[in-house]
Formats: sequence, structure tokens, C-alpha cells
Amino acid sequence: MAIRRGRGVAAINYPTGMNLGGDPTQALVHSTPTGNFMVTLSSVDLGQGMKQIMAQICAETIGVPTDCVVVDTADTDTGPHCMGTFASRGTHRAGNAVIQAAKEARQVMLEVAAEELEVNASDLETDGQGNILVKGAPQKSISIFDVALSAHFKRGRSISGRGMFLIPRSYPEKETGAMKPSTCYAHACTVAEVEVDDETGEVTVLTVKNVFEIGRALNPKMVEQQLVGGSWMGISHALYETTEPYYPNRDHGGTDFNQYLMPGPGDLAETEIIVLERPSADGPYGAKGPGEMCANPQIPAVANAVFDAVGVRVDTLPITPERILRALKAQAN
Amino acid sequence: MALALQTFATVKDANAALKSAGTRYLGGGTLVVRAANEGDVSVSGLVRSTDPALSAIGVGAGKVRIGASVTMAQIARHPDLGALAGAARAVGGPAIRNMATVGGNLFAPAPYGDFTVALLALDATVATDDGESPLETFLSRRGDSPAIVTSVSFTLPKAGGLRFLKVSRVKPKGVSVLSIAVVLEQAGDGTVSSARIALGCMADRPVRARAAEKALEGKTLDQDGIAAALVVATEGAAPITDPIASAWYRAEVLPVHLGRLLLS
Amino acid sequence: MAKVPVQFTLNGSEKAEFIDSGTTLLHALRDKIGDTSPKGGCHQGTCGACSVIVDGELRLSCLTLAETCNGATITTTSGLAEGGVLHPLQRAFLDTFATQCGFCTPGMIMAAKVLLDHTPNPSREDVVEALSGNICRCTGYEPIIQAVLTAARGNSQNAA
Amino acid sequence: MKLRKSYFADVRKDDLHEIGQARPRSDSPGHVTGKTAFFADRNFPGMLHLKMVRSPHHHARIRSIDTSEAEKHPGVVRVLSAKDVPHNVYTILILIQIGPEDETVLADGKVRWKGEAVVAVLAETERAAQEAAAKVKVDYEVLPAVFDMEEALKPGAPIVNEYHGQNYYLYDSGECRKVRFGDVEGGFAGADHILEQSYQSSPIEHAPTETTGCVVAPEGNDRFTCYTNTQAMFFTLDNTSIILQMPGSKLHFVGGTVGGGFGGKVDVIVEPIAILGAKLTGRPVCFIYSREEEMQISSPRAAEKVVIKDGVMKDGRIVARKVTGYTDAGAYSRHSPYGAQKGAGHYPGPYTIPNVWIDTYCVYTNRTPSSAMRGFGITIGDFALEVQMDKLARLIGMDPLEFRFINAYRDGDMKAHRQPTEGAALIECMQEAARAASWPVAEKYMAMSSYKKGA
Repeated sequence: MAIRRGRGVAAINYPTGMNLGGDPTQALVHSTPTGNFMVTLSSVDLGQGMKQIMAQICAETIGVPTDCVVVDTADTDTGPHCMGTFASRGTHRAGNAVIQAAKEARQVMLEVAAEELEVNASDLETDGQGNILVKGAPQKSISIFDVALSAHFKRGRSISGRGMFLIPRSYPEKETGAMKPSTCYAHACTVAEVEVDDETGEVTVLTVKNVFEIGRALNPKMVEQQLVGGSWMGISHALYETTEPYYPNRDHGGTDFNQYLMPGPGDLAETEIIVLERPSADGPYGAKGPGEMCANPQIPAVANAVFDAVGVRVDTLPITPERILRALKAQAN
Repeated sequence: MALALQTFATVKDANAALKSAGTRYLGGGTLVVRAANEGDVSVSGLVRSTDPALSAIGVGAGKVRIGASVTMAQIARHPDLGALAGAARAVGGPAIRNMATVGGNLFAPAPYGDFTVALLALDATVATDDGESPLETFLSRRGDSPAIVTSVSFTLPKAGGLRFLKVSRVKPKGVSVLSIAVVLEQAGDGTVSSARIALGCMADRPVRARAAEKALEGKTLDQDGIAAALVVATEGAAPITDPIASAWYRAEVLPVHLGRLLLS
Repeated sequence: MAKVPVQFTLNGSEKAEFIDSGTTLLHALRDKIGDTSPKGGCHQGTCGACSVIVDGELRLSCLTLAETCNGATITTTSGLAEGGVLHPLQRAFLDTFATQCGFCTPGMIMAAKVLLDHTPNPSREDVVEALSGNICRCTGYEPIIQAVLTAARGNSQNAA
Repeated sequence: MKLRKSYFADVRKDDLHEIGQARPRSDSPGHVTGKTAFFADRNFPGMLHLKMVRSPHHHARIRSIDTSEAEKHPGVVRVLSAKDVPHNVYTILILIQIGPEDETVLADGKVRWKGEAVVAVLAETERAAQEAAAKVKVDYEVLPAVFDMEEALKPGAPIVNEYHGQNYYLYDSGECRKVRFGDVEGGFAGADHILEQSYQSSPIEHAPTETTGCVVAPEGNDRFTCYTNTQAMFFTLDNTSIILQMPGSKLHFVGGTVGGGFGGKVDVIVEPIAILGAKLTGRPVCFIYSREEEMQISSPRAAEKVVIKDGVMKDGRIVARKVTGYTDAGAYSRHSPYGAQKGAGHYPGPYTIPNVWIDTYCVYTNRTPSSAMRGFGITIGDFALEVQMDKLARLIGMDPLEFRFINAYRDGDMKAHRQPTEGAALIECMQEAARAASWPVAEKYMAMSSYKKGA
């Protein structure tokens, strides 16, 4: 019996948003009479935290604390169109729409504040704490609470904005394939370290060191959630997952979580996550879509580590103990 | 038709009710309620018995009798059943172990039924109201008789006397690639005087590895001593193929894991 | 169809309902009583999302018939917060960012609560074992393990 | 997690208030108290349960369907088959002119995969629906099926889907999406080494803990509110409107927090038939996939086969790369032609290669239709590309990470699909990974940058 150790590396990039564009998302923003802000969308939160991120984007753009923003989403009676939550598009597309809507609302807010303070709107700034100040003369200020009251009950202004983001559709050229699949790309590099039992083919992933470049970490803890969970899913894809274990034969497809294999809490690799930020030119505050690509580099990194450990290639996913054992036996012959 | 549950104080009355077509006995629910949830319309009625004997654990004079309704969790924490705790803990996660019963485990098709593998190596006896039968005989006729299993009995192995291994892809919980239970008796010189080896996933139900048992007799527990047993470990086995592993893989790694267990 | 009575204590209050015989505890809680905190993720006993505590033991409500729980004391995640104050486990799940989609969360918290009720100072291995019947597809488990360990350390207030 | 702010500091302003802050999630308190409302947490009095009768065959002609016994079963309120669906055509991307009308909502005359929906039973209880479903009699004439993509592409293979007439999707560019860049054969001719390798995957399930489903309630005013865990509210609204031939104004979709998606809830599968049931019965309806349906019926990530042929020089430069990708769509298109095309735009990966040839095929077989999943069109390709990179490095005796530095794309490099590279950061990721893993890399690579002078 020998437990053999190996490590492997993989580097990848990943497009943000629907391939070839043409996938719009709209947002509406309005203030309540007391200076809170509603973001109205039809985008869906799948657990990645869309609602929280849109609130932070809106708050940053208007210049208020995130607590002052409420996101109302996923209702076709109220929310304007969103193509949907997929293709790493949610933050990028909806975020841009929210920024546009929030900017328009902010402009109205500043105009009302300017009337109240009897200055030019261009001379005003927000302090991020709920107040609007005159640049260079911060003692001259008004709360956003009072601005919203004024807008509603005195000046008859709607502090609101409309946002729409659309990357125009690209059509591939038939013969050359010239096209514009995406406007920005996230990047990653993973180094995986494994142990392989050369008598049973069993693989233990000891460590994964993941470096992700995602444009901007809008909420670092939520980014970490995505990346840690994605890294686990990548390892899971590499070694465990299939609905058809004997593909292309359709027999013995799993029908429950006992038969559909994924790493359990006792199978976790020591996982390191490092994030780099190269803001994208067209992303909301530079953000790209990290949600999908974070599960990709572990698969080849683990595959390459298995080869490094035992000297056999398994080029079919998942890299099961059986496939490794068969390869080892073929190699021995 | 709804799925109705009938509860009886005695096993006798429950046995009588089980004679109705479409009626199944409800133990911990992990097999039969699941089947009903999944649309198995052949199950139309459930029967259970609250007879306290079904929930009793009796240990005395080196003998153990475990009522059929005793759960895996109860076995795992019983102070006198430490030798079986590993096998009981091999079943499911914590919630399943609070529900899954000894009686139910006897009926669990491979890759389930790991605890029964341990019972088979212990040469357990299965009791119903009709009498007692060796577990191996019971398993060979599993499903033929509707009689409710009331208990299993066996001689309590000494501490460490039951070697048990469950191999899973998913840790710490996961269904079996295979499971192995071994009970050995050794002579004063350390050679094996008798061996009972039971295997899970090497057929649709737990089976004994008789050729390997025989090959171990008179041998010492070292690499050379067990070699002959490992060669014949799969003799007579018909491993299952399922989403977890193929028959080929199970047969290939059985000798590896058996060897490791014997040398552990 | 004949109805059968069930009566038990749920999160400290007495509940009595007439249900169809054969109804699972999961359906009784969700559809009859209106406690939707246990989730139906598989109805097979393989995901743990429906986990509840019955007389101090973790049980899968999808495989438990409600009428077998007569007289029992049942705890669900919706009953953990007292007087609007979150249970330390709930607090720890928040503070360590251990929830994503949230569907597995109530079951995870039930499994963790039973662990901490019996083992106030668990090892990582204890936590892993306690959560082993519960599936999470979002988090990769590590944040959940950390949440349980944080709650056990009683320092979740300072963990954020 | 560590944020490495030293990289790209010159192009980034870190002066934001709310962005970049680890604010607590607003949805988390609802999750930990069990208060978050998922779609299935809505319960309506008199709600009916929908169960689907599915094909037991991989490929068969339906001779007849007899639902009479099922309709008489106690508790059954309505049984639906193809004739009840107003516009029995399912196509997810019709509004953006992608994807053919090659699938029905309920099978009409034929089934093309084991598990295809044939008859829907609506009953007072789940149990009654299951029992009645077992009484639906469908007379099938079993037809030859094909499961292997290469077999499916051979002449004489059973035709999976008559809509297409052949077992592949016909793009405007022909039988595959093509990318042609430089002179790939010339590149191979000049290469020191050629390596051609084949990679394969099988279908993968999203496995969200919450299965796909919806709950529909008639509002009493000819409108229907559908609580759903779709990932795309308006895909669902628009497609339902077309299938049911109902004005969109009659439809109201409410989503919210979804119990995990990963791409598996982008197909609009459950809502149209559930709303049809609600419309025809006037009752609330729930249609929730069982775990088995989620595992074997809901569309998985496609199986893929990727063949990569590379020409590489001894000094580490890849001079030509030819990729042929096959995506196993299963019996129907759903999002697969889109996914296969996405692969064409992704190859040859984040590397600058002067001569590239890419063909990506979308192939039909008699299996569960595949569709989107996290990393759609790219995940399996990246597995193939990055294992190939490892093999190439070892072939020429070079360190696998240094080999990637030599070929990594940088700002301004022209990609095979003829877009100049912008915002590259592969090199920096590899540098940081080398540091984190103590992977020895020559100083010249550690000094590289994705920025290119003059770019």
C-alpha cells in the first residue's frame, strides 16, 4: 500500500454575463418620504446575495448607509424586466442598472437639497451617513430625511430614477467566428495538493490554494462565501459528480443524495482564498461575475495533481477511484 | 386510498394485521415511509407494534438480545455494546441513527444494511413469533415471510473482538462501497483458530466469505498469513453495481480492505 | 377519509390537529400547523432539511409519521429565538456568514443544537459528525462548521 | 480570504463607503429563524397536487393514451395530456431568437427520452395523484435509441428529434459554430511537437437542496399568481404566456429567495403546466419535483467531449490549437445550442495562440435534455484545456506554471474570436498562486505583467 502525494495547477478565465450579450436588466429606485430608498427589480436571489449587493450598490451611489436601502425584487407585477440570474450576470448587469437608476435619483435629491440650502446642486456632496453637505463648507448641510420630506410634501419632486443596462447583442461571423462573447473576464489560478491510495484509487484533496481576480469584491464576506462554496463544488465535480455513472449507458443514475455523490463535511480540503481586484471598465464599481468561474479551476488542478501523484491520466470526469485504479492496472501491464 | 397506520400493543395482533394485502410493517420509517413518499402505491397500509419487548436490550451471561425496534443510536451509546458501536455508527447520519432500527436493517437492500453485516459475522439469530433462525438462513429467505422480526441474539464479542470496516466515498457519512465485519478466534500462539467474515455489497444482501474464512484457519495475522485468504476473498461473491461503484471495483478493492482490516 | 388526532408540544405550545392517518410530521407541521421552518428537500431521508428535535433527539420529519409523535415535545428552528433574541447558534450563523440560499439552514441548526445540547464543547470532528446527515450545496460546509464551533465557544457576539 | 490590494492598485480607487464593506446579509436573519418564505412555504386551501406520468422508454412512439381509469380514481380532479395544452411547444429562448421549437410541454405522439412528461394528473392529495398516475395507460411502440454522441453523428443513426432531421443543431455557420484564426495547419507543420488528446465528461446535476417547483393560485379575476423558484422571472412569464396563449397581463410571477439554483432553474418546465391546471380547475395547484425528478428529470449539465490538438515549440510557445467540442444536448435543445456556442467563444482559453481552429457541435441523443449549469459551456472545456496544458508542459520538459506564463494572454493580444484582450489578470493570479503555494517560478515570470507597453 502506498499513499502517494502530488500537486497540480490550473489557470482559467471566465466571461461575465450572457454570451454575446443582448441580455438587458432594468432597475427602478425611489425614495420614501422619510429618506429611505427602494430598489425595484425582477432579478432573482438564488442565495448568492443579490438583494444585499444591490442594496450596497444603491447606497454607495446615492451616498447613504446600506441600512437605508430596501430591495424589492422577483415580482413581475412590480419589477421591471431582468433577463434572469445566470451566466454570472446578476451583479454586473443588475448592478449597472441600479447605479444608473440611483444616479438619477441622487441628482433629484441633490437638486431638492440645493433648493433648500439655496446653493447649486453641483456644489453638494453626501457624507455617506445620511447628510448632504456643501463642498468646502460642511457646516452648511441638510439631512436626507429632510430632503425627502421636502421633496414629497413641499416641492412635489419625485426622488427617483430609472436604470437599464444592455450589452448590445453580438452575432458571430459565420466563417471566421469573429464575435464579442463578453466585455469583461474574471481570472483564477488554483494549486491543488492530493493524496492518492494506489491500491484503491481513492483521492484525498489535502489543500487547494485559489487565487481569484474578480474586478472588485463588493462585499468581501459574501465574495468569500461564493468562492469557498465554488471551490468545494469544483473539487466535487472533479472527483464525485455524475447523474450517469456509466455514461453513455443510462443505467444506475442516482436518485438521492446518497447515490449522487458530493464531498461531505469530512472530506473538506484545507482551502485558501486570495482575491485580486482589477476593476473592469464596465462593471459596477469595477465588479466582474465571480459566481461561476470560482468552481472551474479546481477540476483540472485536481486532475493534474492526481497525475503528479500516481503517473496516470484520467481524462474522463469524474475522476473516480475506479477510473484511477483501472488506469493504474493498465499502466502496470 | 390513503396510507393508514394501525398500532397494536402486541406483535401477535400486528402480525395478524400484516396479512392484509399492501400492508407493511413500520419500524423506524427509513425504508417504508420513504417508499410511500416516493409514490410506491403498493404500500397502502402500515402496521406497527408498541410491544415493549421490541425496544428492549438484554445483556447477560455473555449473550445479547436486541429488540427489533432498538435504534442504531441506542446501540451506539449502550454501555455493554461497545463492541458494536462502530457498526451502529456506520449507519446514516445522526437523525437516521435515531430512527433506523435493528429489525429494519435486516431488510435493507445493498448498499444499505451495514449493521446486518456485523450481525452476520457475529452469527446472530433472528427471532419472530414463529421461532428462531440463524441470520444467514433468514437473509437467504428475506421477504418470504411477513412475520415481524422481534429480536436478534448473539454472543457478545469481547472488546475489539468484532472488527468492522465500512468504506464510503463520502465522509463521514455515505453509503457503502463495501462493508466488512470479522470475528476471529485465535489460539495461544496467535494463529487463527476460527474466523467469521461477513461482507456487505458483495451481493444484494450481506454474505459470508467462507473461502476466506477457511483460508485463514491456522494462519497468523501477518502479510504472508492472510495472503491466501485475500486471494479467495471474492469467491462466490456477486458484488452489486450501483451509482456508488461497479461490481468490478468492489471486487478489486475487497481484498485490499479486508487485508487492511485483518492487519489493523 | 378517517382523520386521526395528533397532539404534541411544539416550541412550548400545545398543538392538537386532526390529520389523515399516514401523514408525515413534516407535512403536519408545514401544512396543518403552519410551521414552515422544516423544509422538504428530498422526502427520502437523505438531505436533512426537514430535521426537527423530538423529545431531545434529532429526527427527520419527512420519515416520521405525525401520529407516532403523540405526547412528544418537538422543537423546530422557528422556535429557537426567545423574546426576539436569537439563539447563540442563530447568532453564529449570521456572524460567520454561514447561510447562502438558506434552505438547508433550519435543518443544520437543528442538527447543531442537538450536538451542543449534549456536547457543549465539541471538537471539529464532533461537529462534522453531527452535520453529516445534512446536505448543503452552496457553502462547502466550512462556514457552517465554523458557525457551530463559534456558537460553542460562546463568542459569537465578538466574532463579526 | 485575503484581499491582495497591491495588485492593480494603480487602476483602482479604494475610496468607497458601502462597496468593499462586509455588511451583514439582509436575508440571513430570515434564514436562521426559518422565516424566509420559499415558494413551497405558500399553502392555499383546496390546493391540488400535480404528478407527472413519464416515459419509461428512451425512445418510443405513443400509440394511445388511456386516462379513463385515472380520471375515475378517487380524489382526481383533472388529467392533462398534449391535446389540453393550447400551444404545446416549449422553447426557452424564443424571444431572443435562439433555440428551435423542437420540444413539447406534454409528449405528442412520441417520447425521446426516459422520463419525458406525457400526462399530468391533478388530485386532492399527493397520494391520490400518485395512485392515479399509476393507472394511466400509455401504449408505446419502442424505437431504437442512441446514447453515444459519436454514434448519433454516424450516418444511419436513429434520428432523435425529427424537428432537426439530423442529430446535431444546425447553426447559421453549418453543423457547428466555427472560429478560424490564422493558419492552424501551417502552425502544426512548423511545430516541434504535436499533441492530440480527447477529454470526456458525463452529465452533472445542480443538486440544489430545494427542488424545482411552483405553487399557483387563481386570483379570482382571471389572473394567476405563480410562486416559483425560477431563476428568470420574465423567461417564465413570457414562455408561459406563449404556451398557454394567455395575455401576459393575466400572469403574475412571484419569486424571491430560491433554495439554490446553479443554473438548474432556468428552464421553464413546471410553471406552464401548473398554471394550465389551475386555469382548467379553478383551484390552486402545486407542482414540485421529487428529489428523484430533480436528479434524473431536470436538465443536467451536458456531457461533453473535447478533442484538443496542439502544436507546441520546444521553447514553450503554443503555435497552433485545434479544438473540437461536442455537447450532448440530450433529446431537445433547451439552452444547449447556446452553451456549445459559448464554448466556441471561450476556446482556446486565456492564452495567446496565433493559429486557432474551433468547431463546437450540439449533438442530440436519447437522454435527459441538458441545459445551463454554473460555468455553462466552459467548465468542462477548462478541464480539458488545463489538463492539456499540463500534458504539453511535461511533453517539452517545462514547469507547468512557467509554461502557462509563456502563453498567457496580456492586454492588447488579439483573441481567436478577434477581440483584443482587455483587463487581463491571468499572469497576476498565477504569480500570487506561485507565492501562496511556494511553487518555484523563474524571476522573469514573476516580473511579468498583464499590462503591455503601448497596449
